[in-house]
Amino acid sequence: MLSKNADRLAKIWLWLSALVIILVLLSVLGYVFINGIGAISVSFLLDMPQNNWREGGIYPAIVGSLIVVFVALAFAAPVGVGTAMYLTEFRTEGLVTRIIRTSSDALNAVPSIVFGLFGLSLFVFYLGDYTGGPSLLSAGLTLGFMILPTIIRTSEVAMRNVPYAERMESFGMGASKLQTIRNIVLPGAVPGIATGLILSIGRAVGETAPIIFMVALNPTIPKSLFGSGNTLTTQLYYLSMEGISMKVAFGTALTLMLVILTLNAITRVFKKRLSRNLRRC
Amino acid sequence: AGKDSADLVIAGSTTVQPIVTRAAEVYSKEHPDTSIGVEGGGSGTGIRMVGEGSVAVGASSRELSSEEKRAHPDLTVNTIAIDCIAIVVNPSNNLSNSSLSLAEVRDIFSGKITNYKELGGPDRRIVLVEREDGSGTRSMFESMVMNNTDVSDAALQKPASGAIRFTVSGNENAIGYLGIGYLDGSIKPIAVNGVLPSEESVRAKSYPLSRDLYLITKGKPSGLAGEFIDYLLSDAGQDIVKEEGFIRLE
Amino acid sequence: MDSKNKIEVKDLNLWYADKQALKDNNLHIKERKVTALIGPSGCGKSTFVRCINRMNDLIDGVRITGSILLDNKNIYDKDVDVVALRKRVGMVFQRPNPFPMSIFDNIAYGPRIHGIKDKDSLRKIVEESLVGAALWDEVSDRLGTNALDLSGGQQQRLCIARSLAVKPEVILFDEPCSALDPIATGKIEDLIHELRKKYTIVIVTHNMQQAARVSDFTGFFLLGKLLEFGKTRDIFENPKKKETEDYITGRFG
Amino acid sequence: MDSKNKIEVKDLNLWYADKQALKDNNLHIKERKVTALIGPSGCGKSTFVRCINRMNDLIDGVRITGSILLDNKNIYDKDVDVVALRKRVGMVFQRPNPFPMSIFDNIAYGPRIHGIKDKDSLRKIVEESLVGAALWDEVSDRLGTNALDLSGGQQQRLCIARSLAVKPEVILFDEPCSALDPIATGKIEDLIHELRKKYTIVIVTHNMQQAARVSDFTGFFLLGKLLEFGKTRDIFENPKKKETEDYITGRFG
Amino acid sequence: MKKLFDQERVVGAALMVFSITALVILLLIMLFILDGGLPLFNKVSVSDFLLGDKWVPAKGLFGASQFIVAALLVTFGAILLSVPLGISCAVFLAEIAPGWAKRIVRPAIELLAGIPSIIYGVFALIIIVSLVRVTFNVATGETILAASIVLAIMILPIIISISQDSIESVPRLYKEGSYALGATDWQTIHRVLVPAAGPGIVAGIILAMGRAIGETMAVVLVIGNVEKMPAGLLDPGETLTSAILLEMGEAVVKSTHYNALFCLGLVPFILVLFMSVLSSRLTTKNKARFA
Ligand SMILES: Nc1ncnc2c1ncn2[C@@H]1O[C@H](COP(=O)(O)OP(=O)(O)OP(=O)(O)O)[C@@H](O)[C@H]1O
Ligand SMILES: Nc1ncnc2c1ncn2[C@@H]1O[C@H](COP(=O)(O)OP(=O)(O)OP(=O)(O)O)[C@@H](O)[C@H]1O
Ligand SMILES: [Mg+2]
Ligand SMILES: [Mg+2]
Repeated sequence: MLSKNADRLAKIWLWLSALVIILVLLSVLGYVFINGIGAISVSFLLDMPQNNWREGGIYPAIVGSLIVVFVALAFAAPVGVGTAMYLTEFRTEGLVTRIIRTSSDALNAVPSIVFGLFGLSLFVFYLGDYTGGPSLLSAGLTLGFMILPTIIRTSEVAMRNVPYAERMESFGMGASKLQTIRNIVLPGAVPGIATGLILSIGRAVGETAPIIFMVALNPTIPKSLFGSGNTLTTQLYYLSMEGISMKVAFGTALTLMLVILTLNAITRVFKKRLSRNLRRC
Repeated sequence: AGKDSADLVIAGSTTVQPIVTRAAEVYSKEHPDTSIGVEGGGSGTGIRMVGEGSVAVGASSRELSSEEKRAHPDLTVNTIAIDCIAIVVNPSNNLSNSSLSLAEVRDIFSGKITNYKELGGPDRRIVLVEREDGSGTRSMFESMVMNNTDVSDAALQKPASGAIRFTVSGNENAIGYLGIGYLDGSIKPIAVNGVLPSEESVRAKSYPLSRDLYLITKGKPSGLAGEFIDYLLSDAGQDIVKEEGFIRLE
Repeated sequence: MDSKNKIEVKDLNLWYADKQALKDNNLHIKERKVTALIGPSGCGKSTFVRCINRMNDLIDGVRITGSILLDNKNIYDKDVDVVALRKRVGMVFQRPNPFPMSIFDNIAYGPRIHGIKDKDSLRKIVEESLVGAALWDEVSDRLGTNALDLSGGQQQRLCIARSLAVKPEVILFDEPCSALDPIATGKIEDLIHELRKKYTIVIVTHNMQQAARVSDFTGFFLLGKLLEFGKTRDIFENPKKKETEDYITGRFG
Repeated sequence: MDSKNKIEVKDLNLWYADKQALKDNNLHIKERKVTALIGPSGCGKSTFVRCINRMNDLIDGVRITGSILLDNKNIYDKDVDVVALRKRVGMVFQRPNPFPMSIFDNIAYGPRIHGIKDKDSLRKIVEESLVGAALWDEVSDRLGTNALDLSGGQQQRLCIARSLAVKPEVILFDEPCSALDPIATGKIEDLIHELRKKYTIVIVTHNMQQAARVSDFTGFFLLGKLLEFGKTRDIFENPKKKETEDYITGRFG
Repeated sequence: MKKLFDQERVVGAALMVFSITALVILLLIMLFILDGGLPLFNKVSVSDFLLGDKWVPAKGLFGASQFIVAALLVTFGAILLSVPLGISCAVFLAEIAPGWAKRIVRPAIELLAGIPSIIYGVFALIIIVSLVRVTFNVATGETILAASIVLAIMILPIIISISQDSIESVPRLYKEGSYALGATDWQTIHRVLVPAAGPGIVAGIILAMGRAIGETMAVVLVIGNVEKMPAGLLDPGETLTSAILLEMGEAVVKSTHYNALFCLGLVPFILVLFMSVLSSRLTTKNKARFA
């Protein structure tokens, strides 16, 4: 039968397509792993670079990445979750919500290199007196702008997933809006919000283009947010582009990858909790 | 940032970066109370940053443009090392055993010569590799070699000398140029007018392609910036210049 | 057997955007009596009870005219604190909606938001409320388990207990037995009997027998209008309007 | 009036995961007769008919024991081609579910997947099927419009036409009139009368009168078990079991 | 008790300020990009910029059409490669995959989405570039094709997850209707499920295109960066974003070159905005149909 054979062939193709994707993933992971594993060790992570990165470790890049992500999140998490809360709890659908949502979507669409141009103009040149110019603060804020829409989106979905009926019950018992938000909406939305935040952390850790004009190879540990520094991604870019040390470059890449893998594993845990919550409702 | 007297940030050209980074590394070890940060961004960004005061020192692999001089008339240019541009090919390319005249180099890069057989080599297309528009290395190459002819628009552009080295070392058809500091076993320099690039040939002025590298300050260098530049100009500093593959100042 | 009017509804009209859902309704609800509201689906019963604790305020585009006096004070006056009103007028929804937390926390939710923090008081209130809702015996040994693991009938009673815990004066039941089997329904009816000693109760129901069994007064709604209102016995034995009779005898709706 | 057994169900049990939904069912369905299945909501009627064309295979965690013989061949045998089985045993669902495509494409869908490509043959089949489903007159001038734009009753008949187009031997109707008004219902009942000349028909219905009107045989399900089965006249006039009588007379469920 | 009410007002007002932030940032970005870019047009006409194909900043030539063409070619190539694979994989996940396979493939795709673009770039620079050079026997493997391949890998997760969602939200009834007529799995998939999910899948593809146009790091490393109009997928090229990344650092700030680079940023900005609007239109329309 013709249709039977077509069915069988199609299924083989569908299985193959999934297999191809797995293979692509494995080859990227494997490639970075095989090339990077030789470089990585505890002292690689915790030592200062020596001799222009040809020896020693990548400690400044790790500190720099942490600071940059911290700044990005310190800006974007409250603003993003707050925006989501405003959209779901304080505003009925209308012109205002449409404008906010559209600008958030538009922001999400801005190419990362455009964020780079913007961050350079705004933070380094225009506000340089306050941000310390090409500082980790400037880089963090640029990334914060970039991840804001993701946080708004995921938090809004998480809050909307808290059943309407639960809010009504709470109001019915004489709870105020703030009490309802604190006791019903936020606890229900936490796994979803957390998943969104972790996703954004991953994005902020992994981005290069927006901060490439402010952060480069820098062997120092900044004393403050206003100091200049180094992140894993920009270090990886310069080490490989300048051809300084491919070994250290791959070690950096593997470190970056392990960070992403870990964040990914954490989101899985949250997602499981999330789906469990939803099933019960 | 640079406001604290013990802190110094140097931003700009990635060519100068290895020297500055190494020097900063050694200098901070000798003066543990100081912290010297090094940022990239490129020559243009570095010059503007010093000009506007967001960093104390800018690194540049080219001289100030007239626009830059007009915008920031108070900038001082401090020469700290000499760089020399090598024309390089893949080690398997037998061009590395011969010598080219400057005119031949120009013809290759302008796209007039497109095949190695025109130079007596095998029948293979030439793949040109150059630096990006605005790069100090590139403008130096263009002014010293190209003599007002344009580099062929078929040339691959790379954001850094290391990337040029990477491409040339991986492609037997490729020819490129880079700072002498980037020479290693994976690529081979070509003799120009019969002379290979080296410290001696540059100093003897027999190798034609060399340029200065600069640190830019606002006014005369002072404070930590001044001390650091003095250190770079000292014997110890110039040793670092040499170790990183560049050429010492006289 | 006449008692004080707890609630007086005057000329109540309600529109959902352009659509009128309640038309010129007037009625009195007596203190410590059970008032049943019956009528075909979509006639506005739920809408009506939701007016009494201003839950309709939460719906976009709702417009209300007329007044509802609770102890002679119009709850639609400007200076009324809606939050405090809802504390006085509790509500049990048609579908039980426990919060996704423990049984204990569900019941303690109301007292907590109204400022009770002391563990012992909370424990006492939870026990009293669960006893009051005839659920204590079934759950006393597992107050820490998630309320969503209870059966439908238990969840319904949990929601009743939850509204008792706030110590309201009036409780509005919107079809509290619609999702329950006869045994659970019986339990809730017994409960209502018990509760009427202390609370003023309004109950919306589809079940004629239930209205007859549990209520003192009955109102019949049709197309957003209270068509007939009176003592339950009168309504069921001597309806004045033809529509009421048709509905009660099942010839209608 | 006795005819051949088209379908024989033997000891059929079905579990949804742990929950048993059908228990030890045995029954015979006669060729070119209409067999009605009645019973309270949730008793397993839909589950039962979905066994006959193995639609339950699509649901995770379903386990089935026993056998169903179609023309003396067990459809649950290993070597049975499920796709071919479903071509022989068509199904019309409770809720009409036209595909989001034109009326023509909806009906031509079945013939096309079974390999008919020729335009003229397709056109002929579509017309025959629509005539057979009493829909031709209403839609013949707009076969290209989207099927989702039809009314509920028209969609229902479209789905019937769609299953006629694959020329099945048996048609399973799962409450085909539940969403229809009396006029549309009447049309579909007339249609079933017509169809029984050529097809074996099984119809699930909540409507006692409908079962009495259209069927030759009737089966009464209760809690997953076929409690009583026989000629429709016998079941409605002389039920043997008390539960059947209660249900038919409306005292139950 | 009245106090609570005020507190609510205060919080509401504070949150409103927060939620305006997204709009403010968007406006700031437009402002700064326009401010950085528009002075170009005092020196160069818009048509010379958009249609010219000579980019020689030193001589004041700022024709960007070759960058635009390269960006479109790269995106087109990436879509061509990833769409068939992505939709197949989405169908696989939604319809065919047994539980265990889903549990492997789904996380793999999420991981693929999480890998930083710079890592893709380094991977592609070494592996894909040589693969292309050897396979097609070209002078250099740094080609538009190589960039398309990396981008295809990077946008696969977007296409897969959005397509899978739309396929899974096709009403069950359609599926059952098809099976009941004796259709095979494949017939049901390609005649009913995929067409019904069509608008959602298209929205996903458009979103992916936007991402591809905007991507920088992975592209700049492998595309060769040649400022010449590319003749095909096996030519090197230079996209809008890679030109910015390459030249921004060295350009003399506030020079015409600098202005021109901002204008290069304006192009993908506008393109991608347009695509995201288009995509969200399609998804909402789709939802309305199924509702
Ligand atoms: N939020 C709303 N927006 C618009 N119309 C509504 C809304 N809620 C209810 N309605 C309409 O108002 C009318 C009354 O609805 P209501 O829920 O009060 O009916 P009900 O008597 O409780 O019916 P049931 O017995 O089915 O629960 C109905 O026609 C309903 O469709
Ligand atoms: N997919 C499923 N998973 C688990 N249980 C199911 C599933 N489908 C049906 N059931 C259960 O099996 C029993 C029989 O369901 P079925 O749909 O066959 O009833 P029915 O007689 O058709 O009822 P109705 O008249 O309401 O359509 C019910 O208790 C139902 O809850
Ligand atoms: Mg109601
Ligand atoms: Mg059913």
